[in-house]
Amino acid sequence: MSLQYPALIVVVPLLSALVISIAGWVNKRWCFPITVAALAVAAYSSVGLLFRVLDEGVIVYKLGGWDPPMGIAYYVDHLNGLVLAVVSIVALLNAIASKKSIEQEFPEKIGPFYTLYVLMVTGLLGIVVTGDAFNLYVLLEIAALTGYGLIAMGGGRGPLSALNYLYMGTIGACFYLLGVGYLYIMTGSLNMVDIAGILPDLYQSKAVMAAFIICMVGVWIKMAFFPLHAWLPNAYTHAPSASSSLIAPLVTKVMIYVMIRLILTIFTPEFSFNILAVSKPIVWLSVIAIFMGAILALKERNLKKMLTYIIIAEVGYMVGGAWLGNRVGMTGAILHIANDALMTLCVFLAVGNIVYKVKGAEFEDLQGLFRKMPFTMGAFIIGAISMIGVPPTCGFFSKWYLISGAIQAGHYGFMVALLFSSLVNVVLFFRVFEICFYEPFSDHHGHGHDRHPEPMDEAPVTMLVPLFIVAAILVLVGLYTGDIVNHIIEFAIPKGLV
Amino acid sequence: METIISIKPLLAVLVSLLITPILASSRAPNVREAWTFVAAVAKVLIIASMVPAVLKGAEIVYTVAQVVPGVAIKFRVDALGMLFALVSSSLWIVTSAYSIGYMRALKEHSQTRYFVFFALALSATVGVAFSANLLTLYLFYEMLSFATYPLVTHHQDPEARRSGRKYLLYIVGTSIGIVLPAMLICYNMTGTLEFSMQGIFAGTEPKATMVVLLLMLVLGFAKAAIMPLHSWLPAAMVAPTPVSALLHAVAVVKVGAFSVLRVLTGVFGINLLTNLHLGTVVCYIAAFTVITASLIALTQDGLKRRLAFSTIGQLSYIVLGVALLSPKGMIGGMTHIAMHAFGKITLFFCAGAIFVATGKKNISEMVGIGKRMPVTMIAFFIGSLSVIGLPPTGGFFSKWYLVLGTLQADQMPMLLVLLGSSLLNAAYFLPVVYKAFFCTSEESMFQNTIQEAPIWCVAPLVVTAVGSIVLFFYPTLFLNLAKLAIGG
Amino acid sequence: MKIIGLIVAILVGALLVYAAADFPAWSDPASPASTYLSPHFIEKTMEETSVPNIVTAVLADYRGFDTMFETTVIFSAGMAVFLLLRTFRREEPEARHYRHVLTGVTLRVKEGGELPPSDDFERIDSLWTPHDLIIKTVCRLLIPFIQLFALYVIAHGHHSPGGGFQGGVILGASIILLAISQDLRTAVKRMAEKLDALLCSVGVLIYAGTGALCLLLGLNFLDYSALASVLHVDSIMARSHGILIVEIGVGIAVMCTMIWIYNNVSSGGKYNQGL
Amino acid sequence: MADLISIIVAKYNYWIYITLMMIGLYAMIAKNNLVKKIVGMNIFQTAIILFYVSIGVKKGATIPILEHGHGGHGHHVVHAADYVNPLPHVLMLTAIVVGVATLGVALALAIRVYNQYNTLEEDEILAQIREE
Repeated sequence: MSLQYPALIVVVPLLSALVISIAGWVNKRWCFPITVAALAVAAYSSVGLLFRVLDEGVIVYKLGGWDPPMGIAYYVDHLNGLVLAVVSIVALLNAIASKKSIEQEFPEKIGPFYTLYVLMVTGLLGIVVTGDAFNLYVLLEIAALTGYGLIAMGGGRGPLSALNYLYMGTIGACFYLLGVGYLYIMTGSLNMVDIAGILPDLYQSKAVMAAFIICMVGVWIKMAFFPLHAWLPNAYTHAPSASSSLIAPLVTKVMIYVMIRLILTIFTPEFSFNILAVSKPIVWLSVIAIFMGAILALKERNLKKMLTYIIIAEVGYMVGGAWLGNRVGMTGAILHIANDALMTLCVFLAVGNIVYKVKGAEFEDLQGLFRKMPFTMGAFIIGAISMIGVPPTCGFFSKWYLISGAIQAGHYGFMVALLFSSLVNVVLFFRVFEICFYEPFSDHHGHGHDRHPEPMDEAPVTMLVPLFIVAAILVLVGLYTGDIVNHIIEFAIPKGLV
Repeated sequence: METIISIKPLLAVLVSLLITPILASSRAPNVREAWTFVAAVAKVLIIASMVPAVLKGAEIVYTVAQVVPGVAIKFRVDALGMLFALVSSSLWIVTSAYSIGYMRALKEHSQTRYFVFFALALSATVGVAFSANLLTLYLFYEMLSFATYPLVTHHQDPEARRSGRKYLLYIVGTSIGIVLPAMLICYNMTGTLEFSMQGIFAGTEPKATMVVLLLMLVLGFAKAAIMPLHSWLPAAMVAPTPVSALLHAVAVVKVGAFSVLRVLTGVFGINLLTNLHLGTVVCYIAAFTVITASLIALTQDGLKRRLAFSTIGQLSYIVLGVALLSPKGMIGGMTHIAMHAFGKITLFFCAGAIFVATGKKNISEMVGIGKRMPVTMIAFFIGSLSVIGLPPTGGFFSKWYLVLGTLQADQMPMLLVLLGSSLLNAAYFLPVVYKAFFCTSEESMFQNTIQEAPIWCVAPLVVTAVGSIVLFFYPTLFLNLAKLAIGG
Repeated sequence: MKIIGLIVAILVGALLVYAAADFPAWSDPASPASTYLSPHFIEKTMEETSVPNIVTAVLADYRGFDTMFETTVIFSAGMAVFLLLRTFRREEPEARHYRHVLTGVTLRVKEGGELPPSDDFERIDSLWTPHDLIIKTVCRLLIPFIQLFALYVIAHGHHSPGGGFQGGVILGASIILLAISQDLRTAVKRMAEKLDALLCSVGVLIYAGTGALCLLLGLNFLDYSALASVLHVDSIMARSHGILIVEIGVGIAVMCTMIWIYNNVSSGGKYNQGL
Repeated sequence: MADLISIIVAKYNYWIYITLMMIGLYAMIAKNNLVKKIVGMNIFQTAIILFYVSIGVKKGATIPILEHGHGGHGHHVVHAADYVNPLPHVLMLTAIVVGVATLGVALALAIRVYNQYNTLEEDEILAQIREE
């Protein structure tokens, strides 16, 4: 069966989504177990696949039995092996954690919600696993369409935000499609590896350059790279908890993966970094993205929205790291895809718990939370510390590689931006902690003899356990950074990139 | 040099980390405190069990994980680390006892949280002591910063909030903003961060950037409270007294000084510093801090604040001693970690005991207190002697070596600084003692009845005061460790 | 906003015009797109899949995986529209209106009231307008033929332009036509919501299930030649049949999703009279 | 000049698609009405479809359905030059479906927005949000 892992990763969730949609009409209680089972199989397959890749190198899976470039093929190498594992694990944990909040927020539409949820995961996994440029577009649209639906389920400004996201997302996806069309018209092929083989003769072509730019802009829109970020904060803030904790960790990260795939596989580092002399400006752009993300986060008074601006800064980290044009920076970017997905999941799950209990994420809602929800806040602290970049959590180590890359590339602006953002994250998170910790002030300052603390009111166990698992993973991944880099990422980057 | 691979250093760090869930979940305070003691004693025993090997000149090494090429999360127990770990872990036992007395006497809230984070802070302290490289040290340094935040802000009032902000701004701001980049630049220049006698820059060409790096690393470890990055320490005095005692006289601030020592001896190495004349630069910064802090201390009326400024000055002794780069000076600096710890913790305990018994915080309100709390004030006197550096207390030895060090290094200005600041120390401590005991009955603010703080408060301070005296007669352990640490 | 839009459009347009300089001229037989992969498809399709309509073969076999997700896209859209719009908690108006079909008499039934037991009544909304007789009759006559043609388009996709998507859309349009010419309730009576939704899933399931069946039979996902043993034909014909099966699945899925989306969008998820 | 005209003529398919696409893009950015934006989006997508389909065109070739296809396997030699490129057609079938799907979801969202704010003009909606 392990030969079929690449197909199973995508097919099992797809089939399950269909079954869930049927189950939604028959008996709603079946939806959740099927979801979890499907995602568990996907996670199992993707981890199994990652280990196979570690043993055997690149795995090619021909769909329909057709040889590429005639048919569509999956190429699983170290890069997408890693991302697949992360995506499927994040999706699984979030599915378990958000059971209660889904039941709380839309009891009638559990079936459709889980269907879209699993379809979205299918789309994201498909984007990562595929080796065909056009197939990627189709899956991109699946992930996007389901995402619009999931986001719009949030009340208030949810639909409007989702509609804005839809406009931007469609432009982004269409740009990508157009870029693929340009590549197709110049090479006649749609297979990524095949295109990469044909392109070197065409490196001087204006059309190829345009294809590159259009594809890049397309994925930048999709990943909310500053200044194309405007859709993201509202969309993620007004989404229901279960959606935002799936979408926030994964969508931007998967798009970063697509960008790196474009740089490394389709266009090759030689073209991306040497022939097109755009590395420097793009890194400067990402410096601006980081600064703006950090500054915009500072002015927010809503926890969830604040976190969305941090995501924008984090996107800047990864884009900048990938475009530093050296091996260390690229390592940092790839590592940060995994790390950022996990730590974003951690903080968003924590916020989900808070919203579940407190019914809001405005700063005023957070008062006294350390007393009320100590376990949730404990995990939130670990997530926050990882976002700040404190060892031994994983966020520190990707930052380490990114800064190292910046130093090696002599790009000190990027280094300063990363440090600045870390410091701003300290301010951001400790501002939240202060509210949770000090407020409401009791009448007896100092020695609270007569303090009657609010009773503890924690989220249910099903929400806490996944949260703790994620928090533990953050530390474990941090400690195993060396192994991840040496055994996985080292092989994910072509030898030519030094 | 013999190298032993053993999991003991990791255990020493973990023992207090692992009991935190037990502490957090225990319902009965007595059970909770019992576990604290178990952990504290276990920690000391584990550390003590490594002493013989270290005294033989061996190093105990344990690698947890290889995280970045060339750098691992790794423990290495050497003489200097052992010295520091011994001091901080043994004082934890005493402080735990004192905490019980202090916290219960004042009916403080959130005692469970207090003990949990105290245990965490101790893990981090020992972690710093046993770090084998700059990355591991940074890890535990940061862990200590975050673990102590809830302790500093224990009262959860607006004042605590302000102090907490200042604390974070100075401690975390510098570590992320200054130490992290400096560390990464070092790493990218040399490919390693491992501490060694020659320093990690051994074999590389000296460059101007190294001066910048040195300054970044020395000042960046703001826990050492070298001016101008010192003002978090007086602010942190809003914490409950046991926190100030152990953390802001021993663990946290010594972690800072210890980190600076590691940077000077392990990262740059004595040879490089001598060649580049960088030691002198650090010396002058430290000397400035010593004198200024002592002068400021004179003006403080709050007892804890005076102690805090005294600590700032004393910390720079440590840095100064090592930056002299002469063997005697370095021995002096290193032993000062231990000697000052015993002296200063006694003083803080006394301050706390006074607060528990009388509710007084200011020196001007303590006239005649010796008649009411004689035991406490005698201990205070002993502690003062130790900090001033007079026999029969351990503080004498470290200061003696420091003075010898200045002579050895031929640094007359530093000699003057040391002597001058000793006078200042005497000037800001002895009057307190004098007024406590020798005042006319009209001046006395207290009744003549003896009314000490609870036994849990008094016993620890007696122990540490006696410890200070014992160290005068038996300083060999720490002296030997310090001698080993400088390689001879 | 207008100026920004103009600037962006001009910038992007300029880039595209600039890039077009390197493109091959229109309908150039020597362009890479026409010389690299397409000759293989044109010359080998008949041998490899036994389907004369190359587009169908490429669509459902060579790139069948894309097409499966294409079906999934439309399914996702249907599902998303349903999730977004459908309101189950219908606030019942105080009075319901019924029309006696034979006589055209309208009854107003108060809350809690009961109708006489008869099949001749139809529920109407307060804004009801009578159906136009000509439109109603013509549509009723046309719809069977439309559906017949749709089935032809699906079935004959191997040999002529057509296939599951086209046929599915025509089928869906026939029901939508019913909804437009009369009202949504009539259409929903013919094609109940639940049936429609289930068939959506079933359609995609036929496609994905065929692929999974190939996988279970030991070959790669969607490798229809694995079906040879089940269908008792050679592996080339198995591909041809496999294509037909999935086209049927696509047809069902597309038809139902079109109806589903129309129903939800036209009634705002309330499933009342509709437009 | 003659060169320029010949270039314009030889590649007029590209100019048409670019023009259409920019109209769509402009509408999406500049229009105030949410449904007009959706219309712009459709024009935008359709332009890309046009582009792809025009790639497939080949001079002197017919639709990609083999003649004599009913007889059996490969009795007649098939020349690639006789049929147009089938691949862009396949791809665009997908893109059309995606376009329809996006349109459906967009309209559903627009209905939700309208139900909530009773208007589809963006500036009026934003004004309402600011008032809250």
